[in-house]
Amino acid sequence: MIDSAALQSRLVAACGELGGASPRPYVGQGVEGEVVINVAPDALPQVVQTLRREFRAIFVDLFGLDLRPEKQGFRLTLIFSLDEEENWLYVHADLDADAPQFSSLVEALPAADWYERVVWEELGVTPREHPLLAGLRLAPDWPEGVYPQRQDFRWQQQVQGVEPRYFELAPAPEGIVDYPLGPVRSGVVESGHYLLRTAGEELVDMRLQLFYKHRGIEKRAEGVALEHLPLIAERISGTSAFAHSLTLCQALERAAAVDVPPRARFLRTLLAELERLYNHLGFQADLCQATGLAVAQAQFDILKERVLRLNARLAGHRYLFGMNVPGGLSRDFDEQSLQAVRELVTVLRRDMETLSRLLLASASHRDRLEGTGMLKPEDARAYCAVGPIGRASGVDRDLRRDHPYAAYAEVDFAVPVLETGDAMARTQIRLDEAMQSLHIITQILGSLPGGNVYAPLERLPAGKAALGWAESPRGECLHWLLVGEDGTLRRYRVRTASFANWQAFSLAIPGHNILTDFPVIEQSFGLSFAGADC
Amino acid sequence: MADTLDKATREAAEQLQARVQRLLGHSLHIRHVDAGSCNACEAEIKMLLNPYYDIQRLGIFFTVTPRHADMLLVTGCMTRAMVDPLRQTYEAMPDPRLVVAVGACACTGGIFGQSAYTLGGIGDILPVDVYIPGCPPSPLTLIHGLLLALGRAEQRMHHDTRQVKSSRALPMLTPGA
Amino acid sequence: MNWSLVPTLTFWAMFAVYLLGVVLAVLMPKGRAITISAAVCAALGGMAALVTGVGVLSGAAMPMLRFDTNLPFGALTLRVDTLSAFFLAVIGLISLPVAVYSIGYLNAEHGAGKGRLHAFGALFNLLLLTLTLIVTADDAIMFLVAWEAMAFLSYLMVNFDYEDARVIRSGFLMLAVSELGTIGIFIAFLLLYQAAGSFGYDALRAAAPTLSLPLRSAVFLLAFAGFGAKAGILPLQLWLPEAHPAAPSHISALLSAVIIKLGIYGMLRFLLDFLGGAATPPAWWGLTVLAVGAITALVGILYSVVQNDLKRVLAYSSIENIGIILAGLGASLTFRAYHLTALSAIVMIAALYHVLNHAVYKGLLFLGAGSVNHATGTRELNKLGGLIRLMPWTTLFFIIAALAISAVPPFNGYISEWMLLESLLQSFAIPDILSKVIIALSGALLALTAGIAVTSFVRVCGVGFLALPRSKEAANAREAPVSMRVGMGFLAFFCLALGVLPTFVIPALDRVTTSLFGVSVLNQVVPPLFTNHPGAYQLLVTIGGSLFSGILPVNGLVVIAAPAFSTIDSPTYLFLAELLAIGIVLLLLRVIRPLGATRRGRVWAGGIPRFTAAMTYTGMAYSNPVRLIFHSLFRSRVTIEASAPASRQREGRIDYQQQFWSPFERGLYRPLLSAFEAVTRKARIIQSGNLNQYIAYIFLIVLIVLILRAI
Amino acid sequence: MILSWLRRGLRTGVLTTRYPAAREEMPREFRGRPALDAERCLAGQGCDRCVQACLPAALSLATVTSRGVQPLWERGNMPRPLTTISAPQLTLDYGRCIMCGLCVTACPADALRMVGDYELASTTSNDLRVSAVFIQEDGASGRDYEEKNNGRYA
Repeated sequence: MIDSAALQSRLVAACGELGGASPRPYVGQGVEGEVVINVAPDALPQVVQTLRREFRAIFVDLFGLDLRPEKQGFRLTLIFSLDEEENWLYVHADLDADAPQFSSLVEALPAADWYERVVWEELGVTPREHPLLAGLRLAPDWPEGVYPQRQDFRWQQQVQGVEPRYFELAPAPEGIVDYPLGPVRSGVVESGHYLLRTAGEELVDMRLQLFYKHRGIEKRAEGVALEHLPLIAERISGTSAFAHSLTLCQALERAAAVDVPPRARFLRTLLAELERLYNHLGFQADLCQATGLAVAQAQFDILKERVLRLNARLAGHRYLFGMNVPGGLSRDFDEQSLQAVRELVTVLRRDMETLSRLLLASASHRDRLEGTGMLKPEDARAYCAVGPIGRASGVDRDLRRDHPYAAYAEVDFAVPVLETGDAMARTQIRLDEAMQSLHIITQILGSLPGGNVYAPLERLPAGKAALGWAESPRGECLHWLLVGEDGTLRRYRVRTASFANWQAFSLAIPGHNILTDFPVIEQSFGLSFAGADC
Repeated sequence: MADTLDKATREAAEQLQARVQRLLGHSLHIRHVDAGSCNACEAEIKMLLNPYYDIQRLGIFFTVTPRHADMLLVTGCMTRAMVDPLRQTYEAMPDPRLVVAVGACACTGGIFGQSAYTLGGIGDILPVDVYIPGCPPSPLTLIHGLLLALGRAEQRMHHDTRQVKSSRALPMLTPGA
Repeated sequence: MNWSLVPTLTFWAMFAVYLLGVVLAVLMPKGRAITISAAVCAALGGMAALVTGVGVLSGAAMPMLRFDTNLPFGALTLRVDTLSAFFLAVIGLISLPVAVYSIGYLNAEHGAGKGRLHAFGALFNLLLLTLTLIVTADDAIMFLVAWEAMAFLSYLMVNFDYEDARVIRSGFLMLAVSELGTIGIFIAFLLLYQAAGSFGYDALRAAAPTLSLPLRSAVFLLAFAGFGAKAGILPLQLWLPEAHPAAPSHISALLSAVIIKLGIYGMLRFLLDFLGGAATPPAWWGLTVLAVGAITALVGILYSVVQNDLKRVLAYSSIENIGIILAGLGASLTFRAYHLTALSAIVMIAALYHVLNHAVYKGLLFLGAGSVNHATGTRELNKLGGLIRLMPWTTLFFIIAALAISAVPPFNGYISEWMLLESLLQSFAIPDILSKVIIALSGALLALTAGIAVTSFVRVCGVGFLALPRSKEAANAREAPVSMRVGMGFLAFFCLALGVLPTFVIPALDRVTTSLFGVSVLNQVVPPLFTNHPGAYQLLVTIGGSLFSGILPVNGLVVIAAPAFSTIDSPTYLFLAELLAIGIVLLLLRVIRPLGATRRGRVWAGGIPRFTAAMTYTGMAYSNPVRLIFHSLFRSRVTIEASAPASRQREGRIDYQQQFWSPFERGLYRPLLSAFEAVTRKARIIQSGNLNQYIAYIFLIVLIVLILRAI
Repeated sequence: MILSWLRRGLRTGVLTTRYPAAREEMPREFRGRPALDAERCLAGQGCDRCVQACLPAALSLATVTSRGVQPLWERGNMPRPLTTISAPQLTLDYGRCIMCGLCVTACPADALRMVGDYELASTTSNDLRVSAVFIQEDGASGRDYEEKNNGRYA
């Protein structure tokens, strides 16, 4: 790791004439060693450009914080990943308490679009020159001017509904049909609305309307005792529950500067990979359903069910809820359970190899995937796509390797990356990743240290802040939290992998796809609505 | 008087229930709606179709359009934005129709409860016939719940108020503490 | 009174009424009076034409007229033989409702000036007059004069909206192609005249067999191409989809239902009457016509299905139907070449039946399109929709015509297409393998055509009339006035009648083919109720094949499409069965309905707040799969333009365009045109405007002549 | 290719559960539902640790008060019309419960444990509620019990 103080001064020097400066002491002091710069709100676009160009900083999050109780107005925080330095960079912009605003970053950084709309809608901070300031996550009947992310808003507050406002799209050219899909649509799926614009068969364009399921998780967590937080984190996205609770627990552990016992780190890695496994197996099953390969679907579902049953045996829960607690794990596994893991890994390795071989040789399956739903590498980069989707479009990032956590630094694994960006690439990446997961699990089982799985956390003081991260099966997920009084939470910020990837999703639609490709494209992204909507 | 009326209503309701179960008992088509779940309930419902549980062997099928559905299977804590779509789905279903709430969220709101964002369960929006608790309910729980709705399984959970006599003093109880 | 003379009287009356119409249209003082008087005269004339035609076809005396002139080419004669009578009946059948329709249409359409109405009324009657002259002319001069008059008059009629530059261009294109065709027809006549020495049809008919085969073939090709230009065969169809939408709708109806059919009339006159006499035509004539017909049909319907202008859809579909008719004619000629006269006559009956059917339903479709245009001000399919609630009558009539053109029983298109396809299957009777293959292939193409035709008309009805209105204009549409509805209703009635009672029509058609082929096939096509072979048809007789046997003026109600291995059908009984089935369903509904309470709810569209017209299928979207499948044929160009990714995410501005070339435009006419332009540009060097140079040219030519003489 | 898949499918054999014809056992560790052993519960002594540990407030502690009528639990005794009797009542609502097991960890008396039941569905929400009322045999004093559910969902 590069000396962060030196990096800090380089950054301040580079951004100096643009209004960058060292931060003064501030609320939500992060973890030692992280790099922070303070920037004037209007200099943000230039600073962001400089950071991306000269420091290869990768944008991961943007959110606002209501600091009016401290008489500091609002604070906008941008988080960048410095992959080469294995560090995180925070860019702070202090905004006026009465008329909070900043220069929109959308031109410099297209991915900032949704983030800015969230800040605008929920915190009442205006990104100037944003091309379209319309509501994003709040329900259509939510009254304007009620900002839930401000400190004075309570989670259980009554919010009287107003006349619903639905976002009107620009009319399509003559002859184009708007094909509405959802929110209640095919099969057993989550709620979300796609408006497909087709010229009949050809997909010309696609609009997204997500956030039907916005449950206000960030607000829900405020004021909750820290030890209860994993319960909330698990329910951000039930199928990435372990990754989310791990992210949260790691954030709390970093804030408390607690070293988790090695056995807990190793077992966390094991469980995280089991979660990845069942997700990737389920992904293949769903994709086979989309392409009509029923037997293959059943075969992958069988493997998925076996992993889920193993989860139930290990964790007492098929989706690994309740495993992570701040400071470690809630239970240890005996040798018998580990033997069960070992046995399943052997079976999975054999079966997955066979199934992958058969799958890749099935012409009817490949034909539907190849060249379908192309996400170009430049689009993936512009919209900061993460996880398997990013890696299928040439974004060579993986938090497990670039910012190692748990026991990932101690195991050996490869990160598959492809440049093609089509549905086939996304499938291939997940097949490879699942095999890597087995590889990791084998190593963990071979080198599992003994000892405790839990180290108690001391009570965190108010104002402590930390970022936690983990590579969920769908990509990088980040939680940032600020501790409040009495061991409760003051502010919870969740950036899920799906939120980052949904923006890129609609870029994969126009072009050479036809209407019947859509289910395949949707499945090949395998995005979670719950995660994005949270 | 009120008692007899109640009895009559109850009997009518039971007859209706019996008729619904007779009509749908052997082949049931389900439309699922996600009203704000975390996706774990959906994952478990989807697992009902895998070879381990194979719910189709019980004559239960999932259908795409509510126009063909006999049962509405609702998951999630009833977010504000899903109220209208859920109502529309219910309206689009032909009679007789059953509503099943899946998971703690749909039953009562779960950890989300009633808030600015959520209505806390679907009970205020639709008449619920069967509650399936759990977070998420396992596939076997789901099968039990579906069969219960069809009158093909016994209900195991019953309301119960136990009385515990305690002869000990209440050392911890101090008014106003 | 001698019924046999009625046609002669009505024939005279027809001319009188038309001329009266011209006079009245010029003299009437008020706009409304002009329109009504012209329309009434045209309608009466149409009625007279219909009576004349039907009269002759049912065996009355053939009316004749002779004007002796002092001109070198002799007398001008008119004669209504059976072929003429058939076409005269078609003209009458269409012009009658078209005239009635024009009362409401011209009133509502355009606040046109009085002068234009005068001209229009007079021209309309004159045009109808020339049409009747064309089909009744009995000598080449009369024919050519009428033909030219028709071309010019229809040019003027198309130019009703002469303010629009595109209309002028379309009209001019029509005239140009027509003149090109006339040249061919003229030469064809001249070649025959050379041998006959007279322009009278009798003489031409007698002289044709004396010509050598190459000369006869030349006549065949010239006539085929010349009349084909008018009929709209490939690749001379260029004018048709331009002129039809440009003209007022009732003129489009007339163009499509009648005028292009005159091309077919001319071909029949030449190929079957003049050339078809004693000497058998070589097989390649028929095969050529068949192949051109089949390809015309397929290309026509393929272009029809991708058009977004309602009248263009209909215009391309006319090309398709001309193709089908030509395929029938070609098959007939081919069978004749192999001396299968009966089969040849049967195919011809089918083709003639199709001429009649197409005239009726396409006339109705154009009138319906006119109603829609008149009510909404647009013909763009993508802007229509939801008209079934606003214009129920127009919608009903249009759908009847659409069902008819899609060959759905009990409407008329079904019977002729079925007979035609069945007779093409008879190609096994031909000994020559190549002819067999060509006929079979053409049959396959026609079957494909029929399939796409259904697509095309499901699309037009579904997108244009069902769903929700896609524009303000469509949402404010009002039902057409009574006169227009009467005109459409008349044709809709015939769509049904001609489909349900084919056994009443076929005897009349059989008279036409009898005079052309010399044999009657009536008893084969409409068997006298199987009484001849009760053994073979015992079952049919038992289940009611002999119903009504003694009562009807015709053989029976059963049609056998082709002599051997063919299906047997009775559209009449089928219709009764359909009525019965619908009745049973309605009855069942009445019985079942009370069992469950009915609940009316919102449209289910996945739980979205509003279902809007933008979410209903448009014409372009419906036909796009066809375009994608036949991409290599269309070679259409699609441009999708979306703004930069960042802003597209939000605003949703996209641009999508499809560009079609009309068939042969890019492959044939554009290169031809540019080559022609290149040549003329080169030729301009000759024309320098310098007098000395011109003198030099003369000198040069004189020199060349002298040298030639010397040699 | 289809044949390979078919062969694969056929070779897999029958995996399908026999449930509901035959019961299936969940793994020992499976958190089906928390079961309350009211006899061991210390709620009567003022313990509310499980209630504090429960995020969705599936466990709640309330006071039932009986004023002027013969309390249910004293059937057979002589009515004491003018007394007020209060007792703590612990309610466990399975409809709210997320089966996290934190209450089990929190319970000092082992009155709560997770069991592997899975037949949890019910036709009424009331059937998902079990409760225990803790009365004192010498509880005639009738002291009001402080409501201790912390006001969540109240």
